[in-house]
Amino acid sequence: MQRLLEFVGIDPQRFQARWISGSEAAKFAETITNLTEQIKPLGPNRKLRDDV
Amino acid sequence: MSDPVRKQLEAHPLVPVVGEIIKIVEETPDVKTFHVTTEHGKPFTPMPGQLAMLSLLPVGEAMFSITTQGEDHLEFSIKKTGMLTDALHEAEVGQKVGIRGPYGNGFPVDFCKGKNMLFIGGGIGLAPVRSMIYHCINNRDEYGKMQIIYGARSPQDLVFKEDLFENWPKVSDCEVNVTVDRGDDRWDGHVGFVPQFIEELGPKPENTVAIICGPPIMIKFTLPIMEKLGFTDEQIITTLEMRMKCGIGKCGRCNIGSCYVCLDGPVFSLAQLKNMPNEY
Amino acid sequence: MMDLTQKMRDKARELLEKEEVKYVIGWEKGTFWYQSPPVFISRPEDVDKLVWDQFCINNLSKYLLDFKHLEGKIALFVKGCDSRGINRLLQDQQVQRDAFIVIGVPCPGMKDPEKAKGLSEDKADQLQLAEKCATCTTPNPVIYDELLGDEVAAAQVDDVERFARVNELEQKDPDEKYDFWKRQYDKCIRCFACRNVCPACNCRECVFDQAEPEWLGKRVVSSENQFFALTRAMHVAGRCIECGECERVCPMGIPIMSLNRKIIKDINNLFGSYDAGMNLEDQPPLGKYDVNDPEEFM
Amino acid sequence: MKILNKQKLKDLLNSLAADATVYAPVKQDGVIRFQAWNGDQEIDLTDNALLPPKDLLFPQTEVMYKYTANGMRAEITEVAATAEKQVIFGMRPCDVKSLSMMDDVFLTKGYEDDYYKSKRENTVIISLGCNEPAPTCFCSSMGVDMTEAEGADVMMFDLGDKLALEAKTEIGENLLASASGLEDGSADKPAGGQCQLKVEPDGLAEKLAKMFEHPYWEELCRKCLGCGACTYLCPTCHCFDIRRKNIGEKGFQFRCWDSCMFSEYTRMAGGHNPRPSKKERVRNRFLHKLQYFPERYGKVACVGCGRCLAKCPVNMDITRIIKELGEVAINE
Repeated sequence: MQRLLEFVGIDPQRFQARWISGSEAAKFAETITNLTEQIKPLGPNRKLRDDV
Repeated sequence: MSDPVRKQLEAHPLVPVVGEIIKIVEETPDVKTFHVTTEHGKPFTPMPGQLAMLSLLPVGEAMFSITTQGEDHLEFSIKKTGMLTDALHEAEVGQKVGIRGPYGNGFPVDFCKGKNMLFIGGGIGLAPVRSMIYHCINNRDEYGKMQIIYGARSPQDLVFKEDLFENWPKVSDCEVNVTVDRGDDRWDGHVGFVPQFIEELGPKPENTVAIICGPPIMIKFTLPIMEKLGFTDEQIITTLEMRMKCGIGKCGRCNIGSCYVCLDGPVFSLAQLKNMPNEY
Repeated sequence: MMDLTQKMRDKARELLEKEEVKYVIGWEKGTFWYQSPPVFISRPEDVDKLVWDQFCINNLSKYLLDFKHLEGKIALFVKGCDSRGINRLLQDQQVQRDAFIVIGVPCPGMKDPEKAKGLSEDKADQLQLAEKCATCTTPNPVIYDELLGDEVAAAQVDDVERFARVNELEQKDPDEKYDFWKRQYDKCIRCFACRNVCPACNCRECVFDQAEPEWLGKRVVSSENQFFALTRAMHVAGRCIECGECERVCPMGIPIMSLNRKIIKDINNLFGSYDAGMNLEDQPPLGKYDVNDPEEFM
Repeated sequence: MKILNKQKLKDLLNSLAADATVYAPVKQDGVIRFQAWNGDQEIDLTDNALLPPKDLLFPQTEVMYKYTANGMRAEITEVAATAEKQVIFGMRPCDVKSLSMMDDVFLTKGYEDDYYKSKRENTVIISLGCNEPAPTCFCSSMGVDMTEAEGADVMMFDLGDKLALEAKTEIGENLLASASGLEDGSADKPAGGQCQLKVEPDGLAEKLAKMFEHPYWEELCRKCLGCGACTYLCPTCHCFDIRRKNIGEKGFQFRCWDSCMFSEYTRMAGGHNPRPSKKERVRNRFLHKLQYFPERYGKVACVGCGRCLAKCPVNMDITRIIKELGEVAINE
């Protein structure tokens, strides 16, 4: 999926897939924190959006 | 029709007027009757049998028959069958709704004048017929004998119980016959399917118009019995349901042959239906 | 090819006369000389409608789904690519193998009917192969009950050629890629021809048809069109048999196969070389688990 | 009559674009479509556009009104505004003729569709006569005159390196009077081309009225894929769906093209579908064009543009179907 999104011009950093079990709260929080940090500098996404 | 509503619907026939649910009556576990009005009062004065588009703006829009009307409101009896009707059943008094209409041809009131009226309904199918029953009650001297034959799956599935057991039997020269497919401990009325019930009651075809509405399976078995009793195709009138989106004969999906149910229906005589392709 | 046409007719006549099958699905001549659309023959006297020429481009395997509930068998002719569609449907457990008879026809590659428009018939030989046939590696049917004619030699198509369009697009920078695909899918009118022709699109109810919940909005706008494109590509990932029908039938000329081939290329890189629909034994890489699978998402 | 040297086409379009949006056939990514003129596109007048310009009057997706809704509250905040002026440049006579059918649907039988009407009234049509019909064209059988498009404001002819323009209405005259790049002149009107495909639709509607249960439909439907390409490319197909999109409290109601070829088109909330299979849907499409529309509006809903048969993945050919329908025996 990540590769396909990259292929259609979406920054692969904007999409991540992680396998997190329901019991892995810490891993979930860590993943989200990291992802947010990585995404912030990229700015708002303008792709795959409509003009309206 | 109230003037502001008429003007708006003329200018933008596909844009609803915003109205409000002012009363909700629980008829059965899955049927509720909604009383709807607008700030201009009753949005329009439909003929019995006509339809209206009712919407919950964020959920969707669908065509419903107008069950009856009061001085200042319209009534819709709606069974839970999909996303919109589920949402409507969640709604409470005060809920804003969209409404546009009225659509279609109603029951042929002039054709029926002076005749005996036989109403046959099954399940939620009594909802559209009820508008005509009330029309006859309100203009009682213009119509002959009234007979209402109604059936539902079980006693708790009977709609309009107050009408069936209290109001309508009191109307002069009006016979009400109710049956259920399966009774329960408290049910002391008739048990059996509508078609057989009709056969037992044996209504007379002379100078009579029969208005039938119910599930397809009921209609299928009722028609041969009507024929046996001597009713002609012209004497049998029914009202159809089709998927509708626009209500004004443009969007294309409710056609049966070259008829559009929303404009040319939903009321058809059996004679008309037999001339149309069997695709409904 | 004339010879094979006769063999097809004979075979069809035999099957229908012996009442072994109710229908034979093949190709017939269409409106123009460069069209050979599908035909369904149910009477022995109609078998002369069948033809085998350079324009039998339609993949007939998908039609098996229309006959799922037929009492009695059907027979159909398959080219190499079509036969991979049969394996697709069998592997997806959409059809029963004993419900139909497969008659294989080796295929030298079909000509491009779009390029033939407006040409006179005597120019037929100068026509190029259809794009979907130019990089074909399986001209001979891989599953059949009977094979008519002699096998043809498979062209040597290497990955450079097969993924040429993918490689070219991969070189672009992200904004160029996005502009390219946005422009392509802004053309999409959402007629669903690509889905309806695809043997890998065999769900009983397609997500794109579901109104509740409405996964795909019905507005024909950039976001919904691209969502449709990417979702469909992922749904056939690892199952696309590269018959190229989606791209051929697209009235708007969207290069759909570039999306599918991109996924195929990645799957080959990640899970080892795999060609969908080549046989019934190999499981699709995305349909099985192996301890050695790459784990970049863990 | 006015003459335009094709080299000055841009001048003409620029001047037309001064007070209206001009739509002209542009080839982009392999497809000729009507696009808004931005001053710098390659106009392609060779073949007819792949998509008819019906979407300029009846867009594939069109916002109808906006609303806000939250819990019990709901309010319609905005109804789509009236259309702005537009000029359609290079519309073929077949497509111009299709507008008479669209007008029948959207403007007659008791209700006027305000969205369509507003666009229709604000549209000026410059029609391009056809000298060289495509192999798939059969408009001459459907009552189209390739040199005279009834309903066009200006009729235009391709003279090779020049175009001849002739005003047909007052609006057309005013338009040409103020446009640049034109010279006064005269030219012989080129004769229209010849269609290779011919059909004979007369009397078919009456026959079809007796053919609803005919086994022909069972045979015909088999190869159909059930995609909507034919309906979406058809200049006379007009079916639409009404849906909505919610974003938080706000939302809008829109309509979008729909196709009678899709299975969910007639499926009702309870699950009942009066046209459950390919057979009923294919039959409805052809009966609608050839019988129901004539019964309702007095004309066949086909202009012979040939788009459906050019693009159908399985060569469902309406000309062949008309011929076969004319020939099959019916038991009365």
